[in-house]
Amino acid sequence: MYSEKVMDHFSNPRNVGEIENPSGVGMVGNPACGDIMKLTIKVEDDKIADIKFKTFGCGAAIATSSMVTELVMGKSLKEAESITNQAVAEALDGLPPIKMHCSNLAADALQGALEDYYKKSGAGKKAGQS
Amino acid sequence: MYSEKVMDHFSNPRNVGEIENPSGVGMVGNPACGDIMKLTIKVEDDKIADIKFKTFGCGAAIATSSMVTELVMGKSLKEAESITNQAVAEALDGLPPIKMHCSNLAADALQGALEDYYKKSGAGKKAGQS
Amino acid sequence: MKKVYLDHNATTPVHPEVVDVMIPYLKEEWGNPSSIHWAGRGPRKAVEEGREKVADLLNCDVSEVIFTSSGSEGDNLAIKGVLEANRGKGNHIITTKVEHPAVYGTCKALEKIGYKVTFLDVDGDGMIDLDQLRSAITSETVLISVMYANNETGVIFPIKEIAGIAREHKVTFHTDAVQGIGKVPIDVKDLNVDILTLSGHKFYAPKGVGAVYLKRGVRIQPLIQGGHHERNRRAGTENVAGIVGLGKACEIARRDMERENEHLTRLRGKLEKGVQERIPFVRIHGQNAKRIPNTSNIGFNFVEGESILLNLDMKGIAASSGSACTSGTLEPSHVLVAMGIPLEELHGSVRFSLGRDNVDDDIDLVLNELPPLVERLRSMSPLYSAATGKGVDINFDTVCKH
Amino acid sequence: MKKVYLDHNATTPVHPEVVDVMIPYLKEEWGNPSSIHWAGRGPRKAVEEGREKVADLLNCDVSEVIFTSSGSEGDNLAIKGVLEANRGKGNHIITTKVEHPAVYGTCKALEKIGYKVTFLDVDGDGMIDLDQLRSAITSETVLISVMYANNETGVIFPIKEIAGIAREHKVTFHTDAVQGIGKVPIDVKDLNVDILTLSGHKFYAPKGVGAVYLKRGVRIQPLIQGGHHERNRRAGTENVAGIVGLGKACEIARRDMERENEHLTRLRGKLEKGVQERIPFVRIHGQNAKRIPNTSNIGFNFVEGESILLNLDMKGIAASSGSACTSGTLEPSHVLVAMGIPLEELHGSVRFSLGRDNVDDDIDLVLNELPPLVERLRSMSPLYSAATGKGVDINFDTVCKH
Ligand SMILES: Cc1ncc(COP(=O)(O)O)c(C=O)c1O
Ligand SMILES: Cc1ncc(COP(=O)(O)O)c(C=O)c1O
Repeated sequence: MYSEKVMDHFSNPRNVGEIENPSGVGMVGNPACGDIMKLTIKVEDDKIADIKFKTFGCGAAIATSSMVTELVMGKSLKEAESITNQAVAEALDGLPPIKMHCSNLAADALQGALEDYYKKSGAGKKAGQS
Repeated sequence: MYSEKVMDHFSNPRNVGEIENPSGVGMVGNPACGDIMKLTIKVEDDKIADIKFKTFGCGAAIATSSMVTELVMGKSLKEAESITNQAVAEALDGLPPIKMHCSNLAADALQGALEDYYKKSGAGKKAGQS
Repeated sequence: MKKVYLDHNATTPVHPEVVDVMIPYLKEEWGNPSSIHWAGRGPRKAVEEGREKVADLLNCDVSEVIFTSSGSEGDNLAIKGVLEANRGKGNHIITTKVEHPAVYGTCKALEKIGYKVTFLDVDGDGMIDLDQLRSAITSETVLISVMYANNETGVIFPIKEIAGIAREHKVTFHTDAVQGIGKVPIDVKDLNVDILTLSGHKFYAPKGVGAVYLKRGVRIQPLIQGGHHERNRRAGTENVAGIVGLGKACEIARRDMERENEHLTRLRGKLEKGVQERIPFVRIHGQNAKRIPNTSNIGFNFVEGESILLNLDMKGIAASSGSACTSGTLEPSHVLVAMGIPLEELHGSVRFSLGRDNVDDDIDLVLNELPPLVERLRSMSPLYSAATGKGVDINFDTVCKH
Repeated sequence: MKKVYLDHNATTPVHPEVVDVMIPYLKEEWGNPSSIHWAGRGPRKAVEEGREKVADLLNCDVSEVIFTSSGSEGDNLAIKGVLEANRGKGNHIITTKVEHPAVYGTCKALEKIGYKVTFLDVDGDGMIDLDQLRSAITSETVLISVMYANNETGVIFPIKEIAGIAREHKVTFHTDAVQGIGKVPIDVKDLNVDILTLSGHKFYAPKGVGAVYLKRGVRIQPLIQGGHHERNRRAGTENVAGIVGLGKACEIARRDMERENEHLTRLRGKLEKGVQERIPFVRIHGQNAKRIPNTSNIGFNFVEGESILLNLDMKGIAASSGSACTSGTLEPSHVLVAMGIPLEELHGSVRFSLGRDNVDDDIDLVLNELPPLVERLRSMSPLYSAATGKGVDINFDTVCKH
């Protein structure tokens, strides 16, 4: 059902946890699949200095959460903004069709965390606009 | 499907043929099953001195024809009159249910032959009535 | 005693290669294909591989294959499924007078609950008239169902033309190809049919498994509702071993069909020639039509079919009269009736249907056994003596009062 | 790696004795049971012997057994067959909110085309209220369908009482006994049900075969129409090998049931006690109801079921979440929803369903692997940190906007 990459991220998820005093928090959920993701980020010098997730959810939900943290760790906010759910799925060598629209919400959580950061820091909606 | 007795009468049918100048002829048919039976009898001294059949039909039709000739050969007309399709089937150790009401017409042919004989000989409808 | 099986249209032996690939799915890989754990993985893969093999034989996409339990289920799914999906759009079905009971009986039953059904006539060779088909189509017509090849006579219908006519009138077209699949090349894309039914046990797969080709975009309502199996088109835990067997049978059919066809055509020719040479008053039904290569329906005038079959059986030869699937009824074959075969001949028809394991010896046995056997039965038949001038002139009409 | 199969409600291994009796019907006795010649005789006898064994298990007459291809087909036959046979007499069905999709989904689909369906509630233990059932019956009610035992929780329904109520109101009563047959003694005469569905692969017969008990005199319309098989109640060439296997499985069930029951009851007790001792925040669903002895549905709060299953699978342990038959949907289990289980717990439910080959070691493995695995997942769960005071207070309602 799941690709090897999905199973790898599911069994050895990267960056699990919650950052204390995060720069931004993103939280999304989908009751149909029973997935809830919480991402916390630490922003330093317009970069994602740290990112951690906690996820309640199926294999796809946990793997996409893990993957998104790996994808943006150390990246610029601009680069982070460009991450989509689709990109996360591709980085995992794909997801079963039924999971694509359901448990693949990690990028949404990331965008939520970024927005939270911009709001808190009064930095405007987009990194480039500050 | 068929009892051993049926198969015996089917493979070695008794009294096949047509009697020349018969005392009576009986013929019955059922287009649904595709059965036609023709019985010819020779009556002597109120007894069935000879009986022969020709049958176009399935295994049950041929076996019942053969059996009926065996049952009445040499018997009195009165005894012959009492033969029913049911009795023929029983003498064959039974027939498949679906064949009971269809290919089991030999006794009807016999009764037809008897009536034909009575008519021709002016002997009245029943042997006893003559 | 030597056994000769000439009833392959009733069912076929399971091919040894088919049995071999099935057994692991009974013994070791018995999991549920829907299970996400280890036990489900092998079976799931097996089902999808089976689907690929069916799709390869039919030349369609895997998503267009629905597994069923039999040809009858497939026919019912196709017919009732299309009608349900077209509720309110029309209630007229067109089919033929020579369909298998799974189509014919289903349509008869639908008539009873208010559907209108046109049963197309066939001519003496078992062939329909495309003009009659065309003129039968109305704005109410939602389904045309015409079999690929007739199970009793082997006659092949012009499916591509019929599909064209159906398409022209935007009517869904189903073909019951149970007797065609595995015997002749059938390419659903080329034929352009919407729905096609096949049954495993007619071409060396086991009983209990079949499939329906459903062209992408054609809507049907499932017959068996429930779980999400078969993309919501047929609920129920998959018959994995059966599906594996069906897949293998499709693979074998593709591989061997051409060779088998030649082989069967030759043997059937030998049988028909031999019978015609040795036995008077016989007729081969559908002989002038295009036929699948394995089927020969022979009418032996003046004798009844079952009594021929019983005699053949006593010699180890298995054949059938009409459709084995319809034994249990005593009605004369509706197929031969529709072809206008007279009662005397129709009741004496025997279907020989050949298969891959038959050899020349088998046919020789039939040609040796059949003539004396038919002669013996004829000598017992009041119709024969009448017809040959050795008895009174009788026929069904003069005798039957039922 | 040691493999432990705890998903017997999804499907069971085929019993070796069952495989053994089936193989001859693939290899040698492949004939069509309807054929009158030699090839049909063995298969015909085998089908009738299989029927006797099913009848023996159910305590009914052989004429009351109809072979099908699956539990889903049986449920569809029962429900649609009764409705069709009662056309014009009424259009109301009563069933429950916890039926298997083969009943539940079928009834939902029937609702869409105009039937009225009452879905009875269940309480927190998964049990219906007989008074609600009684008051739901109207003059329009033609069918009551209540499952014998629930596939997800194992909860057993009071079928005899329900059958009594149905009889009082002259309503036909069907029970889907797919999860009961083979596990607990079921006597259709004693229960006095009209129709009962069973499926072979749930009790060590192969996939692709099932049966319906139809009480003499109860009228249904066939789902699959065509040939005269199964006394005109189910067309299609019989799955002979499958039927032989089903018969054997019934024979084995009668022989071994009592012993198996004790065995399974003990192992399940050990599992449930062990889990409750070792893992906090768990609940056993339906624990207060009467249950079939093999099934345990455990809710692990704060974690999601699939992620537990994947982890178990990595340790060789096969279990399932809800019904394996319904994977392919992502909806939470309608059974647990109907029981009022809160979302957090319901998404974390796992079904362990035991079978005849399970041993103490299997349960020990689960009891060793499960606690750390649940703990690890909980440590990743934002719900757990919230609930245990180590995070913000979140739940489904505050997060989900979809
Ligand atoms: C209660 C119940 N009914 C019906 C079915 C359907 O059975 P099958 O998969 O044989 O169609 C199942 C199987 O999951 C079941 O558990
Ligand atoms: C043309 C045709 N259609 C349908 C069927 C039914 O197939 P099954 O017996 O697999 O249900 C048959 C088999 O006799 C057939 O010959």
